[in-house]
Amino acid sequence: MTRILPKNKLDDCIAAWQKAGYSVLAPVQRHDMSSFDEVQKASDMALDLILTERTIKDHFFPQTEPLIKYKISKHDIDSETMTPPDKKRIFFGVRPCDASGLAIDDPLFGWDYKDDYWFRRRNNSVIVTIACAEADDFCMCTSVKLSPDSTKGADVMLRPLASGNGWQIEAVSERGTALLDTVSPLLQESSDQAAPVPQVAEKFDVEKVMEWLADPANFESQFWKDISMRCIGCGSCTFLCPTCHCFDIQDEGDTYQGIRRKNWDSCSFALFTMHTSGHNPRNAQSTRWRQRIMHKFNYYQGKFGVNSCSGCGRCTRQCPVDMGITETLQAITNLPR
Amino acid sequence: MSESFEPKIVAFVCTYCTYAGADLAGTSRLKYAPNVRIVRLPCTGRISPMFILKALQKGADSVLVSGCHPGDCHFAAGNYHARRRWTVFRALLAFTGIPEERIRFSWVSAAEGAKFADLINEITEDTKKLGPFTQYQELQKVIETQSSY
Amino acid sequence: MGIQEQYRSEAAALLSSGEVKLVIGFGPGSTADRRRPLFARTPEEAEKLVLDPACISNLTTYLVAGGLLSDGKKVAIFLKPDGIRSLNILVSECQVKPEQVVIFGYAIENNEIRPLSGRSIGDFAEIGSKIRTATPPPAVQKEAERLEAMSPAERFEFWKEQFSKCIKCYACRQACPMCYCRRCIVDVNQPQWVSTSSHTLGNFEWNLVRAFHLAGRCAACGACDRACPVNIPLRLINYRMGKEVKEAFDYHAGESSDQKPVLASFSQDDPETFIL
Amino acid sequence: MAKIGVFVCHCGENIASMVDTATLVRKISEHPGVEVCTEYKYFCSDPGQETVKRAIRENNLTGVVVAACSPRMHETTFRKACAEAGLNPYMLEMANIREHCSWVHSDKEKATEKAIEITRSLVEKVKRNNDLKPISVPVTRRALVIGGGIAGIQAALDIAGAGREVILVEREPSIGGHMSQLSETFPTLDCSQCILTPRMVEAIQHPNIKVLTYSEVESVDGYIGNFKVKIRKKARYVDINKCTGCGDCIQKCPVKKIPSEFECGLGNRTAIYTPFAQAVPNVPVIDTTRCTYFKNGKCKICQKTCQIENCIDFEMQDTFEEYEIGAIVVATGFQIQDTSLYGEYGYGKYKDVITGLSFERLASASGPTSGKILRPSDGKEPETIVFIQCAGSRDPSKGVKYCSKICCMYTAKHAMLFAHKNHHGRSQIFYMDIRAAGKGYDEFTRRAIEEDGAEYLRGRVSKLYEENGKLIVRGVDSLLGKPVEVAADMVVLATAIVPQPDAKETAKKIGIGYDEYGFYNEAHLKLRPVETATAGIYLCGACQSPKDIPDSVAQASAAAAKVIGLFSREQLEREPVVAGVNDATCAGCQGCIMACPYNAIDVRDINDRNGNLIKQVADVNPGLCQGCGTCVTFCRSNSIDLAGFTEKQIFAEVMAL
Repeated sequence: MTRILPKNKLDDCIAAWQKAGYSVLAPVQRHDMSSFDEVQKASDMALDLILTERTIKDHFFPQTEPLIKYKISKHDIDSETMTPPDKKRIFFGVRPCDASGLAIDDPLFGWDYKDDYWFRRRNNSVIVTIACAEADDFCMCTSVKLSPDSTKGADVMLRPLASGNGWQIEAVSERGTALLDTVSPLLQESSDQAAPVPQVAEKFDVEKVMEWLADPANFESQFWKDISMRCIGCGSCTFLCPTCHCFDIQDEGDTYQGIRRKNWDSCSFALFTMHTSGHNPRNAQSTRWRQRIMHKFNYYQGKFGVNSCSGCGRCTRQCPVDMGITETLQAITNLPR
Repeated sequence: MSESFEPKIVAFVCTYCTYAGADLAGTSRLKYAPNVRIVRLPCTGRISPMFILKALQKGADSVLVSGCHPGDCHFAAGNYHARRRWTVFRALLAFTGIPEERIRFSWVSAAEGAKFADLINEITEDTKKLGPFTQYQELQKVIETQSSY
Repeated sequence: MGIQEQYRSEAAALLSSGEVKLVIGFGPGSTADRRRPLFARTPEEAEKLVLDPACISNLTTYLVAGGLLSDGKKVAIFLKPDGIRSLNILVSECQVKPEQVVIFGYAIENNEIRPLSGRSIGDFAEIGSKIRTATPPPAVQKEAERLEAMSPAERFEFWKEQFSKCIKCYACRQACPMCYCRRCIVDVNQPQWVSTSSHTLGNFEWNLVRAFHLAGRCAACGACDRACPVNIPLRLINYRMGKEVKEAFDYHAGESSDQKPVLASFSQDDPETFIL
Repeated sequence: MAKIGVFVCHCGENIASMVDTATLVRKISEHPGVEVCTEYKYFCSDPGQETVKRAIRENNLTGVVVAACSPRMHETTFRKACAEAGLNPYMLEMANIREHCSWVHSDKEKATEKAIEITRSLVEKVKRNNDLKPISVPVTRRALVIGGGIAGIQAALDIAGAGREVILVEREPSIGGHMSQLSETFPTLDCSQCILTPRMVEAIQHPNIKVLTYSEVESVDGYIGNFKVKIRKKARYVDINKCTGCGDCIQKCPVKKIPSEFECGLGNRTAIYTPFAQAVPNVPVIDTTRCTYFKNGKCKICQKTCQIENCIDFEMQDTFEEYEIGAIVVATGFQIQDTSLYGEYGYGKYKDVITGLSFERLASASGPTSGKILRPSDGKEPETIVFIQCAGSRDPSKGVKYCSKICCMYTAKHAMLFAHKNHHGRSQIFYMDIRAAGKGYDEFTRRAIEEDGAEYLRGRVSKLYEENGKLIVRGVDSLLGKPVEVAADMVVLATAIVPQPDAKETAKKIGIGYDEYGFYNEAHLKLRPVETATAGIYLCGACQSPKDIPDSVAQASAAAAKVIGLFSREQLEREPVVAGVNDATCAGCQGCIMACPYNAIDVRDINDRNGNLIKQVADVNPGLCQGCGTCVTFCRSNSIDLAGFTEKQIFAEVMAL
């Protein structure tokens, strides 16, 4: 016997959480785009999506975030730090890859300087993951040693029932346990079986990839030029990636006042490494694509012991020229050794 | 609309015709609404659509773009180029919901001080009727506040 | 011999004779229904070229990629009519020398590939003249009309929602063959006309500037629209700009390669009903 | 760090009465970067300017804003003051708080608020101004005079007399213009030909004047001191260098019944013709629309008659000549209005209703009647002539709004001439007012009335019809308040003076402005009456507005003085408000090149060290650039900018509003 959350209790569940002071965010399809956004009822949710187009990263590390408000006067600049609100949030229906992405990024935002913006939101959030019932051609979680039912990054794990009537529900962290306590009357004990987890084939051998990347001889390999020739240098893969975390600090304002903001930035952009002098150490798209792969599967691993990829496959799924991590890592796997 | 609403109007004008026309309004002591702020450019050809967007961001409720009558451009053809740009930019603004009534274009010659004064009064009155351009100004306010999560 | 095979062998011949240094075409994509750009530098690589109705991208984008044509050597490229139209614009804007481009023209009609005869841009005058009479996709036209029937406030709300999705990844810009600037205006920070932040205001500005810069220069290939990862209906705004230059100035972008840019030219009789 | 000085002028009471200058000074003093802010009664006065200069020196100011009148008024004054204090003169901005603020508002609080905003935004602009240096351009000391009428001839002679080269272009086969058609001229009654012909000859013989007749200006490029003018020399079919002017060809030409334009249709000319006997040059042209050879491919009698080999050349083509020109005088003259639009006057319907210009031909000794006033219909001498003044002028409903200025005088002259030639003749003149301002003019009209019996009837003509060989003119004598009816033998209409029919096209070609009618705009009606808004282009004669001969000649000499003044310098200093290209970011789309109204932008190759082409970029010629900034707005990548109005400056200005 396991505890289940029946589908017909989901509305009550949301209501209970809202009563407990939470905002509930779930996959929604709005304005021709799927993303996580606040919901009021179960019918607002788009839980059947394999994956939302946007990741939940947006709600922890937004695309643009005000940091400091400043006012300029003749002899002074007054500034005021802007902090994210203390708002309790539940992310319901997060896919394991997206949840993993948060866990992958935690060490980055906390290793030297604890990024208050990230952690305040992390600490105020409960991640309710739903194991995948379906995968598509682009899914590659298994290739990065995760799985369609991974609990990494999750506080509560849901597994869809084969009957389709609800989910097996299990707290996988203290925060998760606390959350379930708020709705325990709505949960039932049942022997219903969970739906089978989809088979996601391994598309590349990540060990072999890491080994190849680690060899300094390959840094200047022609391989990078050939594989990235198609890349048009947009930031779509990085901005839709659940783990990409580069940002830029910009001051925006007029003569009298302004706001210092933290904005997403992308290693795909030529300007990312452009020096004031005009010199650009990554002066070709191939070096930028190499940086992205190296960062994810070499540098990050070296610093934090984990690869900066959770296998969601969005990079390929949304790429205007059908590139992506999978193709590159497949190619590296298949390189003659 | 509240009685006290005083619209902010930004005018981008060429120095040879409309700026001079505004000067003439001054020397003729014609009275007009104090709501307009004039930005002087050498020619309408120099007036970039970006100016209009920035004026809106800075809270302009209406924008006026004005220069020499066709054929009278001090720079021979600057106003003809400008006219094309305006046609296109205006269509773009209209299509994205920025009301045409808020972005006005005119030819005011150096001799048309009265036309300038009348025009400013007319735009001020019209803008008072339209009310503040809150829809756009709201976007600026959003920037200044922290996200709700 | 099918058209795919014919073009493959012609491409291989051009490469082996050294007439072209590169063939830009299509190869198999990551899934059965995807085709991806393929760059063939050898006759062997040319054998991997694919041409079928899934080859919908506008490859001219790659012609203006940094320095490709600066050595004066020739490049062959697979182009649909919209690509030919883009090429016309690029030639008229001095970005591509027509003699450097060998065209493998094709059209997709009723889910089939039809070859277009001719190999250099001058051979495709007919494609240019067809633009005058071409009708826009009915879905686009209908949606644009729906928007135009709205009140300005409603339209503003529509675009506000659409633009609020924008993440400033600039996929629209990077995918567009006309966005060949070495430095885009959004990357100018002194002064910062377009806020780099992707808040709705910054997104509004970016999208307006992008559309304005493409007015009279858009070949309606749809690359930006397809590239947008957050599904902003850029096609609508491009269509509206195209319609404006057509109706106001009888201008049809990409009609020929010696066209004058619409915003760098004028007629004394241009309409001005809106000017007070 | 910017150290800006702001100087708030009271302009006596002009500003201070409507703008609270104390508040303005206080607010601006608080603005970042403002080092000094003071107010004074008149900053344009000597002590005022001294204050500015002292402040610049004592505070090492990096920029100055004078909040006062329009920059059009005193920008030059304060730029000079800045320069004298060691500050680059372009580090100055004028905040116009007078014309644009105190004079046009009546709410002091709002006007003050506006003045603060205007000043602030210019402080932000001036912070971003750059040191600019005036641009020197060479002056080509050769003038082009367009139009070979009396005005053009006079201007050409004056310029040539000062030792400068002149190209005089006339589109008709001969110079002389309308003046050559006139009989005697008011108020002295000298014969027009007698005073004009020597001038025509002087012009063509002058070593400094190159007369190009039967030629038209094709295009004008460039700018003051450096115009490039292309001239189309229309094919005459007669070699101007070979022709001796014997006139045999004209004698023999079989096509003889072509109404002569010069004679207003009252006489005929041949297909190969000179417009009039004293034509300068005395070289005929072939009218290809009438010539039998050109129509039917056969004839060539003129060629056979001509004793000079290859002088008449039927294969001749239009040719083009290009000249480097430093200044242009436009003297394209006028036309008379087509009077057929007045149906009630019967012009075109009745042969004996003629225009004033036709009357000139009748009265001219060299005219079709050898100076006898005869009716065109039957060649009889008229007894009674009715003159109708303002036949088109001062009539907003059908004609033109303005006064044609010369008609009062020439009508009086016509009446006088008629009286002199026909002692029993009666002249009856319908008029609105007699406008006879000018030296000897009023005396002249009095003489017409008192000595030569001209009868003036104040009123307008409502109807004109023919009855028993007489023209019955009905009108109202508004002084008597009674209808009048006159049986006339001839009616002369004082038709309106209008611009040349192609005046607007010509203006566009040359690059000057024109009014609603097509008369050319002077830069300032009172203070710069012979200059146009385009530097280096001047006006004289009736192309600017209707004028008589004395005024045309005076204006021609004035225009010539301007040209001579310009030509007194080898170099011209120009405002450094010019565009410049950022090579690094220019994408080479060449849109700016196409957009530039002055062809001031060219392509420049950027090569690597080995001479291989990397890319092509736009390149502005600062000598040609006039600083309109059209290119800046066109440039999508912001790779071209305009000194004095840079993107940074305007951005700051707008963002400070």
